[in-house]
Amino acid sequence: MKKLMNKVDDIVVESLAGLEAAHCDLVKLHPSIKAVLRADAPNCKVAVISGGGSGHEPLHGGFVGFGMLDAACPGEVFTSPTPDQMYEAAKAVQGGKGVLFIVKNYTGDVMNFQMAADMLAGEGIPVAQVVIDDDVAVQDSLYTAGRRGVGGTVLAEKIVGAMAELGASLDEVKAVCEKVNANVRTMGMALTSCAVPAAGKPTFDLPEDEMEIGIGIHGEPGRKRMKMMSAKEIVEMMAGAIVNDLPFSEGDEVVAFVNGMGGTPLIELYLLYNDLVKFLDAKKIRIARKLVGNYITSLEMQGFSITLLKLDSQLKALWDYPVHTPALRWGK
Amino acid sequence: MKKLMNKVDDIVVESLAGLEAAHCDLVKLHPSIKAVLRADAPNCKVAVISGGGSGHEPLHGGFVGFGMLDAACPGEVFTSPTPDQMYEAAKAVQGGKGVLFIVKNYTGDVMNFQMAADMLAGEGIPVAQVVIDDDVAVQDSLYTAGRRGVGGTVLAEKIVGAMAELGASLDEVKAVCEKVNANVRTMGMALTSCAVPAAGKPTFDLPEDEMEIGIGIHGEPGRKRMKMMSAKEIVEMMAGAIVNDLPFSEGDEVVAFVNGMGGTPLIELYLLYNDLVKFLDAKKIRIARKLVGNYITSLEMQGFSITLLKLDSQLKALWDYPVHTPALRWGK
Amino acid sequence: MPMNVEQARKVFERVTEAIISHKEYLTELDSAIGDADHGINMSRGFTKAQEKIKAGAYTEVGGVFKDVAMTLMGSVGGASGPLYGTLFMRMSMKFGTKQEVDSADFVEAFEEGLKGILALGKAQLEDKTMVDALTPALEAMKAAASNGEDLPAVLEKGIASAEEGMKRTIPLVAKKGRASYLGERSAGHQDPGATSTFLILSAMLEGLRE
Amino acid sequence: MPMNVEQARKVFERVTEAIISHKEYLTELDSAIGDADHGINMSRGFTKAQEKIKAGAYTEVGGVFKDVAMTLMGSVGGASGPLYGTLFMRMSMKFGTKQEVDSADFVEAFEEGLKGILALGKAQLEDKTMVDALTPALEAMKAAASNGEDLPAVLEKGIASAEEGMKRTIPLVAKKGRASYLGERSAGHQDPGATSTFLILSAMLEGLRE
Ligand SMILES: Nc1ncnc2c1ncn2[C@@H]1O[C@H](COP(=O)(O)OP(=O)(O)O)[C@@H](O)[C@H]1O
Ligand SMILES: Nc1ncnc2c1ncn2[C@@H]1O[C@H](COP(=O)(O)OP(=O)(O)O)[C@@H](O)[C@H]1O
Ligand SMILES: [Mg+2]
Ligand SMILES: [Mg+2]
Ligand SMILES: [Mg+2]
Ligand SMILES: [Mg+2]
Repeated sequence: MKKLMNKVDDIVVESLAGLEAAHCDLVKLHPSIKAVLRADAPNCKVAVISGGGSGHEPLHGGFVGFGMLDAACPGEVFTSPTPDQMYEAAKAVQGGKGVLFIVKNYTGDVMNFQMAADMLAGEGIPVAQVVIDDDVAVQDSLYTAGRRGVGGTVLAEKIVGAMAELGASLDEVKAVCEKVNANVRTMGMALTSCAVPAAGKPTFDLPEDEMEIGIGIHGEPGRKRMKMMSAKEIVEMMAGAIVNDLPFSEGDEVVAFVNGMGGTPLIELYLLYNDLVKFLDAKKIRIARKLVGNYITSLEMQGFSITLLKLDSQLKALWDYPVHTPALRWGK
Repeated sequence: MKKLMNKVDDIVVESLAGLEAAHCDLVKLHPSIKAVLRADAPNCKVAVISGGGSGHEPLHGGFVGFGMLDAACPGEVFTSPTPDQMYEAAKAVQGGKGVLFIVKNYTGDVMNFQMAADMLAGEGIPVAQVVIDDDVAVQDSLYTAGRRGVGGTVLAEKIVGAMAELGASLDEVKAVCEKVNANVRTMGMALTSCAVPAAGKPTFDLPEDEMEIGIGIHGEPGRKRMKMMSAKEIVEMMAGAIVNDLPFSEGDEVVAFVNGMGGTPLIELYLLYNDLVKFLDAKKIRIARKLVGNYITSLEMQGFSITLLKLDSQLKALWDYPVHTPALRWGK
Repeated sequence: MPMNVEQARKVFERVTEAIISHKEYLTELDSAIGDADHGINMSRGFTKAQEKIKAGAYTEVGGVFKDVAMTLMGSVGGASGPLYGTLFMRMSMKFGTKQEVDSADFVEAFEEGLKGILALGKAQLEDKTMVDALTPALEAMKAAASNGEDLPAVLEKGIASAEEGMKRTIPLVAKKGRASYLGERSAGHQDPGATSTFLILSAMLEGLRE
Repeated sequence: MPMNVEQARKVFERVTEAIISHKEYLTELDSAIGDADHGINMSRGFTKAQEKIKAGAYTEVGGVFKDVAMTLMGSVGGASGPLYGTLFMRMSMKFGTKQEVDSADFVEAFEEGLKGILALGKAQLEDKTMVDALTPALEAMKAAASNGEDLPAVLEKGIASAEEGMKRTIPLVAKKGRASYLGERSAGHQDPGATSTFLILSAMLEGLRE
């Protein structure tokens, strides 16, 4: 394992310092805890806060700014942040209209955010939470941890951030987040493993001719291992599972999001997008909006995920609303 | 070697089709040759055209659009495009004010662009060329192929594109491009090799504890192989070589560009940017503008490059000018 | 032989050493069915907790447990941080102002702690989590304590049962935590959290016996 | 024995086969000191050229060479595309409207072609490029042709000298092309372009002899 780093324990803080230095017009770091805050917070709007393990950059810190997040709380690599981070970040950016936590569905994240929410509620700050669980690779069940939160989180943060920017109430902002979560589905795969810096070696080995299907974003093994296939076959398998799950049907308008896992070159992502367009064309599902690039990653893992979000006019308008963050920018 | 692809010979065209599908508001493909054209071309302005081997995405196709390129001509992976591509692309987008070719200094690119320029000149279309050669890793000499064109190309395309958008003449646009080239320096390194799809395996092997310093963007071996060092040491070595070369001095204002080679996660790029900020602070060189991300890549190679461009007020204004392309966007 | 403040400090010193020396092992287990960080998380947390209690002045056993709990919650992250944090926090609360705790106190507190873990994580027995080590450990300790055995003897029983519980996680298909995403593929691997539970209890006994 | 249109077609058929069967080898050489595509580029170009001339109807040898040249320029890319394109284009121009070319015609044309390569690429001898195989090949062929030897015999001499020239590139430090970026590290590797030159000449002779 080779990493461009200094001391392994300092990766997250040094990277955050770089993010702040590069984007000081948009973000600032919290003075005492690990959190990326919007430079012009607090605003008199609902504060939208997310967070989770590091190693998924630009998620979440790269999405702090106008029209998206007010704060992001990064944990260690692939490790949920601790409650004090969300608590302090919320106190720093909330402007009296309440706080929405966007939480990816992992046991650790859910528990740590819950603790922070309890702490804030104890001080009379209104807090709502939405747990994103869009991963169709995981069988859903009341008796398990449920589905993971993956690519849909990026779309949720964009849309919910716009809703908050427009001055909506905490209930309204929460409702839009739930609507996104109800209408978004994702599936991912990997060609290679990533290596957690502190672990010092790849999390799993994958033979030259195999791939992991149904991978998450933490270098955790996927649901099954298969022989390599063509891009077209992979896209059909993954998009097929997504479309059947919601289900998406003829005439639906969607955001099509092809996301790289960090180590996949853009030439491949656009090639995959091309196969996705063909697949959705055949199903008469219309791509009304798109996103192609590395937005929710697993360190240097090679692989990708497909996310589809069913749009209505409200979600479309919120998607188009201006956004200005280190990693996502339009209309401004 | 695992790639997300269908037939190896179709990678470039399928990826271009994906780019067009994703960004049809900005770009369109040429009907008969491999070229990415600005959707609203021709315009009554100087046409700025670049091109080169594929595998460096988003360069160049991702930079076609308002305020940057009018056309990009992609060759096969790491192989210069052929003269007919530049010839046809120029004919399709030029609006009578002439054509500027921005050429990276590689023997193949230089010869193929030259042939296209001759063909266009033969038809009375004014053509100028600027060869970018910003790589300080390569010793310059009249008797060799000279320095390579690398990261500086991205900055040149941005700035020159703005100049053309403002309605400058071909001579003026060319002069700005030459000014950028005269004031920009780059150095790169790699942790891993990439694999040319048609070759089917990594171009070189690099032991677990070594890195290649002075790497180009084609998976070609670098100038020397060294034992791994810390990010700080690597940044100091590379930025030191850059600063001494121009030289950059106390009080200079620069664009600082930390570029990933395709397989380097953003968490590392921001960490490297943090080390670069410290290095330049100590030298009292002021970062007036910045760019951090994967902009000129070598397929899935892990590694990065540092580019510094000395700014004056003209270049700064051109840098800030709005740009709207698939991969670079601000102010619009 | 009850446990006093000094012994509680010793107990966590040994626990920290055990976690640090098993850092790679726990991470390895987490690589197979999780995200390769359990050893890293636990080491980070206990190293911090150790610094904290080394510097602290305590008059009550609960004070030591509370500082450990707070530090774990504030530095481990992940699933294990809040869970172990809750265990020790609930234990500290149950210990109240006691300057010494005997085997009955300990078991009572441990039961409270486990209740906290169950409330927070909602895992059931055989979901392939730390609960599969904690639950049998509690049962065994309860029985021993009600027979009037002293704390070391009680812990010894708990450790033996925790070890069995830990090993019984191997064939299980995970229902909670990250391993659950693997479905059937999670079978055949020992749960990292159940393993750290066993290590913690073992190290506690070591610390007590010094 | 001069070369007519049919033989010219055969010649390029053999050249195409030789390039395709050495695709991996040439790419391998280019991996060491370049960007691992020389075999790929050349195969792509000659495969296309082969399709073109197979379908074409020619009355002049120069017509075959011209179509090869145009196809290489329009499909190879990289450094080798324009260079080999220029070689065959200049040769075709020199052949003019000849329906057959003898050894003197061939050598004269080859000299023109090499001049074109030198003008375009500006390489000198010992810069570690295809020029290091082309130049000695030309010298040897010139000598043989002026002795009145026929085309196969002339080519045979050219091939032997090209091979020597190709091998002499091994210790050289590259001054032109991508390998020059390696500086001293380029020494110890055979130049891919010099190697393809040797392969092309060898295959030409094969085609002629059929
Ligand atoms: N809901 C739960 N209830 C009890 N224990 C759990 C639960 N979810 C996970 N665990 C335990 O946590 C361990 C994983 O801890 P760790 O790797 O530190 O956190 P994460 O899974 O967030 O990376 C698992 O091995 C399991 O024993
Ligand atoms: N300036 C030059 N003059 C003559 N031959 C050259 C020159 N530059 C490169 N070559 C030849 O081209 C070969 C490389 O061709 P190829 O790999 O197809 O192109 P590229 O270097 O653009 O990838 C080199 O091995 C060398 O023989
Ligand atoms: Mg974790
Ligand atoms: Mg090439
Ligand atoms: Mg874990
Ligand atoms: Mg090459």
